[in-house]
Amino acid sequence: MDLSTTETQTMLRDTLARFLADTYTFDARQKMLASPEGRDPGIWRALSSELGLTCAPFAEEMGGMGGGAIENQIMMEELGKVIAIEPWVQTIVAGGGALKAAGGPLAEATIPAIIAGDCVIAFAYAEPQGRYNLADIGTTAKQDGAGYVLNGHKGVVYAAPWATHLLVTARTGGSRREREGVELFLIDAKAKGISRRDYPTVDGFRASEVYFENVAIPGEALLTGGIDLIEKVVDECTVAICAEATGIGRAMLAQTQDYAGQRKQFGQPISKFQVLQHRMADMLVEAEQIASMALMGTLRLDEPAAARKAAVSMVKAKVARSIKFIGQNAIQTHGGIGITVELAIGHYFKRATMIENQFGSADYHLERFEALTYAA
Amino acid sequence: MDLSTTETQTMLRDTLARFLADTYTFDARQKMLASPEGRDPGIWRALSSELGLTCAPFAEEMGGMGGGAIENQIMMEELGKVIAIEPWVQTIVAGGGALKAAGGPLAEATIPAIIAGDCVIAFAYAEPQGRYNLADIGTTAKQDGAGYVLNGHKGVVYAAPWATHLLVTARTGGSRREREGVELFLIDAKAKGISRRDYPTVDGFRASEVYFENVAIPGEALLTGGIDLIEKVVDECTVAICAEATGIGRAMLAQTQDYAGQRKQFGQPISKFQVLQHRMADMLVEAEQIASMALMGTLRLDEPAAARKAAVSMVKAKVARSIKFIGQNAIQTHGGIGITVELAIGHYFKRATMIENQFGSADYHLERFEALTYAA
Amino acid sequence: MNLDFSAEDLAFRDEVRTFIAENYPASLRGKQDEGDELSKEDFLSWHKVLAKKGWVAPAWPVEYGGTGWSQTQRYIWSEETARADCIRLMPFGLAMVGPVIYAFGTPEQKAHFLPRILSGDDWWCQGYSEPGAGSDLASLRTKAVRDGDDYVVNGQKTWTTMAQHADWGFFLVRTDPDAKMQEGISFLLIDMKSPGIQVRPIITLGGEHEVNEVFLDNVRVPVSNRVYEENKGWTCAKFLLAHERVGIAGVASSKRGVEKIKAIAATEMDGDRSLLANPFFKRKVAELEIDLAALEYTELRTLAGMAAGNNPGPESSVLKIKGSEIQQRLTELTLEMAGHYGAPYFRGFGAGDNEHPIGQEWANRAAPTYFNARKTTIYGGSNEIQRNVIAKMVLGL
Amino acid sequence: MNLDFSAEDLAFRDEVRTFIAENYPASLRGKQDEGDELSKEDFLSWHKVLAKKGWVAPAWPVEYGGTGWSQTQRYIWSEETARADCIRLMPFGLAMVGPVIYAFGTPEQKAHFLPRILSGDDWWCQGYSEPGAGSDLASLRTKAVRDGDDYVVNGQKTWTTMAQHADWGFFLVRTDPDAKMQEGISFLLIDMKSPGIQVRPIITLGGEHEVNEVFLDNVRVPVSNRVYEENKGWTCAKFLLAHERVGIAGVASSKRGVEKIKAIAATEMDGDRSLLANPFFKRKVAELEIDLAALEYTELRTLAGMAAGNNPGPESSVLKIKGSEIQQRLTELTLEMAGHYGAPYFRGFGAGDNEHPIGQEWANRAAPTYFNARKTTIYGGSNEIQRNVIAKMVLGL
Repeated sequence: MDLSTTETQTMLRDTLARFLADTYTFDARQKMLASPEGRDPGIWRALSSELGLTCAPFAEEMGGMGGGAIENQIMMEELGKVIAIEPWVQTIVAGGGALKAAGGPLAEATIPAIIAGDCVIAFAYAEPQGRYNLADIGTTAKQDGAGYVLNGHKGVVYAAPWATHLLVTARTGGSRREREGVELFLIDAKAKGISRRDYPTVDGFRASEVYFENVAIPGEALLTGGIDLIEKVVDECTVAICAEATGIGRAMLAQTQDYAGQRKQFGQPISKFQVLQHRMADMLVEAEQIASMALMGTLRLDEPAAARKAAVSMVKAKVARSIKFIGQNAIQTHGGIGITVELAIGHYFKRATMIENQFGSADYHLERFEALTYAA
Repeated sequence: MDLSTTETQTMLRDTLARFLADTYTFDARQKMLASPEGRDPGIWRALSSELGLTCAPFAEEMGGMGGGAIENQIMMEELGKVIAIEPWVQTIVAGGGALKAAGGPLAEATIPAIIAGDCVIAFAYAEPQGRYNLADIGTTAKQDGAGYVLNGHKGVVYAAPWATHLLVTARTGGSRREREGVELFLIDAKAKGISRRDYPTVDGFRASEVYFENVAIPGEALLTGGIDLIEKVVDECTVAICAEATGIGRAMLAQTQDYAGQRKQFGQPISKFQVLQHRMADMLVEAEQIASMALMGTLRLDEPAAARKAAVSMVKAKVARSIKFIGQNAIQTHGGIGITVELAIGHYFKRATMIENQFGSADYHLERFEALTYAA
Repeated sequence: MNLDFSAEDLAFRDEVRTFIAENYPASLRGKQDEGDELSKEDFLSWHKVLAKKGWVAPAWPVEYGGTGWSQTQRYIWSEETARADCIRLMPFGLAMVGPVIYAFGTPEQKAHFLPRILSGDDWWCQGYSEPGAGSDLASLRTKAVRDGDDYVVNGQKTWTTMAQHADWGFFLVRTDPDAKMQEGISFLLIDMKSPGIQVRPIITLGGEHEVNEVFLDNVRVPVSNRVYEENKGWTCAKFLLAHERVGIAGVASSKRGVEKIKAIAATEMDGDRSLLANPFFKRKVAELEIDLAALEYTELRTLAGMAAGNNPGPESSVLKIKGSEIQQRLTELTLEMAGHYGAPYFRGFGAGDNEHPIGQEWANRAAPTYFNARKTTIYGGSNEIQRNVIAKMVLGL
Repeated sequence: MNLDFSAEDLAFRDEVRTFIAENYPASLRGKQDEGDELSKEDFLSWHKVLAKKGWVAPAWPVEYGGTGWSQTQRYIWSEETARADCIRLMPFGLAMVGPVIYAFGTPEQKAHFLPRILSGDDWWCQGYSEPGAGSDLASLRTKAVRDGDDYVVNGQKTWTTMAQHADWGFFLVRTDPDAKMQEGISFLLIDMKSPGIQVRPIITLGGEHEVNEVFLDNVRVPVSNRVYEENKGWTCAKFLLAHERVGIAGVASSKRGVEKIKAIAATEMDGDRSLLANPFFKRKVAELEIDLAALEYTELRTLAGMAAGNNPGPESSVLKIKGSEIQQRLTELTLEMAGHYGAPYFRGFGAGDNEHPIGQEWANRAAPTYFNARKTTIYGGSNEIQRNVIAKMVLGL
């Protein structure tokens, strides 16, 4: 058992933290959100080609640093602290993770492009009817010669308006909700027959409804592994946003402490009221538990599928509730100003709220944990 | 809509309250519990023949005052305030209620004896395997000529050691958990073939395991109505202990206020700590809601079965949680002294805890409410 | 004690139902069904229907334009309007300044303002909170200095709901700078078109423009627009706060909210079962419904106490606490139902985009509504303040 | 970063398992299985086995009799003892006064007391709390007045666990009546057989005699039995409090508790399904298990920090708060499982009544254990005090 981090990991964290402190101020972020594209593409460029951070979780033979889940955890925690809207989860964790797991020529060609910042990926796994069931897939990929033809509708695809590639789940066979026949494809986002409806999300990202109409894709677009691979990738994404929640939770607590120390009511800073002191103590307890669960998720991602899924579901169920507790109490402690767009805290709360249900709600994960753990 | 009480009802409450204040001091109650019989039978005698309170919920033609559920609510609230161990629920609410509903010669003969205090009833409805399912009955009542022969085992029969009669549920037909075939009987507690294993309960009552071995009972012992009648009677008992919880909850809050005002830490009464002030405010909120739910239960007992059952389950589910909240926080606020036998608060907490699950836990009642209200 | 309606009450209920069915503005209903934002005119359309009928202010004394209904009739009225999903009328005139004026105002103030509140001619806003003094009303700093027959008012108010539409505002201002805490405060009625008043929007998390900052720069207010005695405005404020807390329970509207959630959850699918058939979602709805029943009976008990002549006292804090928590839980459940479709953000979509076929209609505003509802435990005296009130006024701690 | 055990660690684990299997006292196991109360001799039987093996005090420095195990080995030890359902050793000597003596004691004190703690020859109790000063340790009033080479001690202690068995007690006493708060307190080791000491039982809600009042009437204590400097006893107390909080998380034992509940719920029937198949009961167990995992990883992080040279600081309050809440929830679930059979009360049943075939064995003490467990959020610094500590020491509020 060893919970210490390497020097390289510490350096990665410091590099990213310093960069974000300069570039991701509240005002700068608000400006990005309000811009037509909804982000500053220069940031991603800096994270990749300038600072070389995107290479951290990839193998050395692909041009990476040989890292993995721990590096993603470190990066996501820092991105969370500034509620960055960078597509790290979609591009590095989902796209990069799927390619690493599937291997082969597509991985060899794409991973260097990801590291270089040239390839931005959106993860199109959800469908309107499916809620959180990864096998509830109506989008079809019909074999057509050596390739496939895609038809269907993917919902709420984060980062799709920014993406060069789409990581898509589609059904090559089997019926709705059947695990068999669901496959994962990495395709060109500009392929003929793809149309999008773009919109902002409440937490500051851009996302799309993505429609496929007879989209012809090559056979090599298939990342072998089926639903098992998809579940593994989604688990990695889930743990990544739990690490993000660690950063967000701690930042919300720090902002609340700070505000409570300055804000006066009844002649004293509200931080002197015991009820608020205990509330912030409880927020700290929850923030520590988020950190603990993100760590557990990170360390158990390599376990066999059943153990990994049970562990990740424990993590997400707990994190969803803890981040809600922190967010709601941060807002309550701020009072009215907390629900305006004027202070950062409200924007943290919005992202925190979306994390609750992203990649599965607390109830979904509790049910998955129970199904895996308590034999009927 | 009219929520006012009559003068008679106010008088009943005052009479009982005055009597209990004199007789049911903490020391007196402790002495009752420690006595061989575990109670002071003189109290029941006083409630019935001397003060004439037992007649309140019975029809005038039976020698009663023409009252009903509201009178039981009032009495139970006052009994709760002193955590009385009198068999009001078992004798008046269950026994009396079943007889009122069934009517006939047995009712005409028995109700005056109840009113006079000569007949004390224990309600033997639970069985070891059945949890809270009233139809999960293994005890059999086999027709034998004009009468029946009872065989079986009833569990945790409150007040059985004190009872002259037993109100027993038994199966005349059908299989385990089938609603059809479950019937209610009122029998002599001393009938041949009945044996008991007596014990104290954690909340200060006496109870028994009751075993029936070929107990011959007359045909008139049957109170016609089957499972529907049993459910009605149990609902009335459930509402009665929720009224009891009203008294207990308010008493626990008052004791906690009082203690917090006297107990000093860090140089001031602990009632000055805002965290404890807010906790007691929350206890008041819960205590008020118990009172509200007991009222709702009382007023809706006369509705058709489905509506009544849904309402009573709402009431019990809420009361179980609220009384737990009050009890746990009363103890926590008292600190160490709260978990000793030396102060009254601990004894209130024990009774409050037993009320949570008596006549069905919160989960049982939530499930019953849902089944009745949300068509699948 | 019983809960049954008398024959007269039942007839009244039928009359109310028929009236609503026949008179509720169709354009308003349409916008509500679409989930569109409501304009000032939308709010006024229903107000004016009720004003014409004489039903706009059931709680007011008959002499000032009230309906003279019994507590039971008023209970029926709020049940029926919620059941029919009628919008809630803006409370600032009808529920807030109106009662203060008829309780404390001069004959001239009553004669001038009350009819215009009833008719809807005046839209009111409330100038209470100040930056740096949210729940701590007594520490306010907006000053009014006497100058002849006027006060000259300087200061800043915040969280002023719907001030962008307001014709008039009722303001708490400090008239004696040396008095401490609640002393030295006066209650002024201010024409929002007065020179020196500037209204600046505050945008809340869901993108709504509901609240504002109001800047007062040498605003002249005739002394005749002061309600009650100088330096005794706290009396009016306290009167209003206790009344505000009763209505704030929002039982009838939350009941309607539960029904909406049940209706959606019964058709929204979660795999091969409806969401309402998911035992854990169903359990949350059931628990909410039960808590709401407990709140309803607590309100009934409070109303019965008021009918028996008691004022709504600090006990109304219980209604505020539980009522606001329930309102928040309703929005939490709706957001939970929305699943992935809680994320898309619709405000600011082009006008040509009215169909927005992204997810279900009801899901479109689930997240903004959830964010917005966080205010319910903050405003009207935060729930922390309510617990202080219970601790001090009810429990005597 | 990884959680894997090394080959050496795995070999150590096997050694521990084998040792426990071969050496855990059979009579003790029997009484635990029956749910009987344990006597002083029962507690000592396992203590003495471990003392003989040299494993009784893994946390102590090797020079005083510790095992020299790594953090991982100590983690394995606590996992394995919990897994095998070994009783917890009494902490008063081993975990409390022992560390104080080796950290602050004189050479003579170390030489005399430490070996007797390890061997189990001395049973210790803790004289901290006083009537009127529960969590507020600094306000204590028991006085020690110097008289030659002795202190003369007068006062009263309460909540003294297992004092009825104790040979020695460690007491906080006031040696300077004029100093305020934590100043002027000294840490004394007192022979419980000294004249003037009287121990009176306090019976707790489940009928247990675990705690006592201790009256000290002119008890003479040699000055050589004072640990550390006069008036500096608070230093020892603080040292001990922080150490106490780490152990108090009780992760390994709560894990065992969850397993027990799962085993019972899997066989206990709820209608035609097992209780563990009741979705709502299952959910409560799952939530508890998840919270326990979060606590475990929080403890691992704290231990990793300690291994990196940090002292267990105020962060250990997090462990105390969540650990105690989880311990309580375990008893709540057990009582819930017991159903009707939570009510029968068994204490004081005749000796001939050992079979008590009333309900299931495990249900017999469900209610008393639930009542008793309320203490976990009260003792060792109440959870309110822990929140104060976090607010002040960690958050700096």
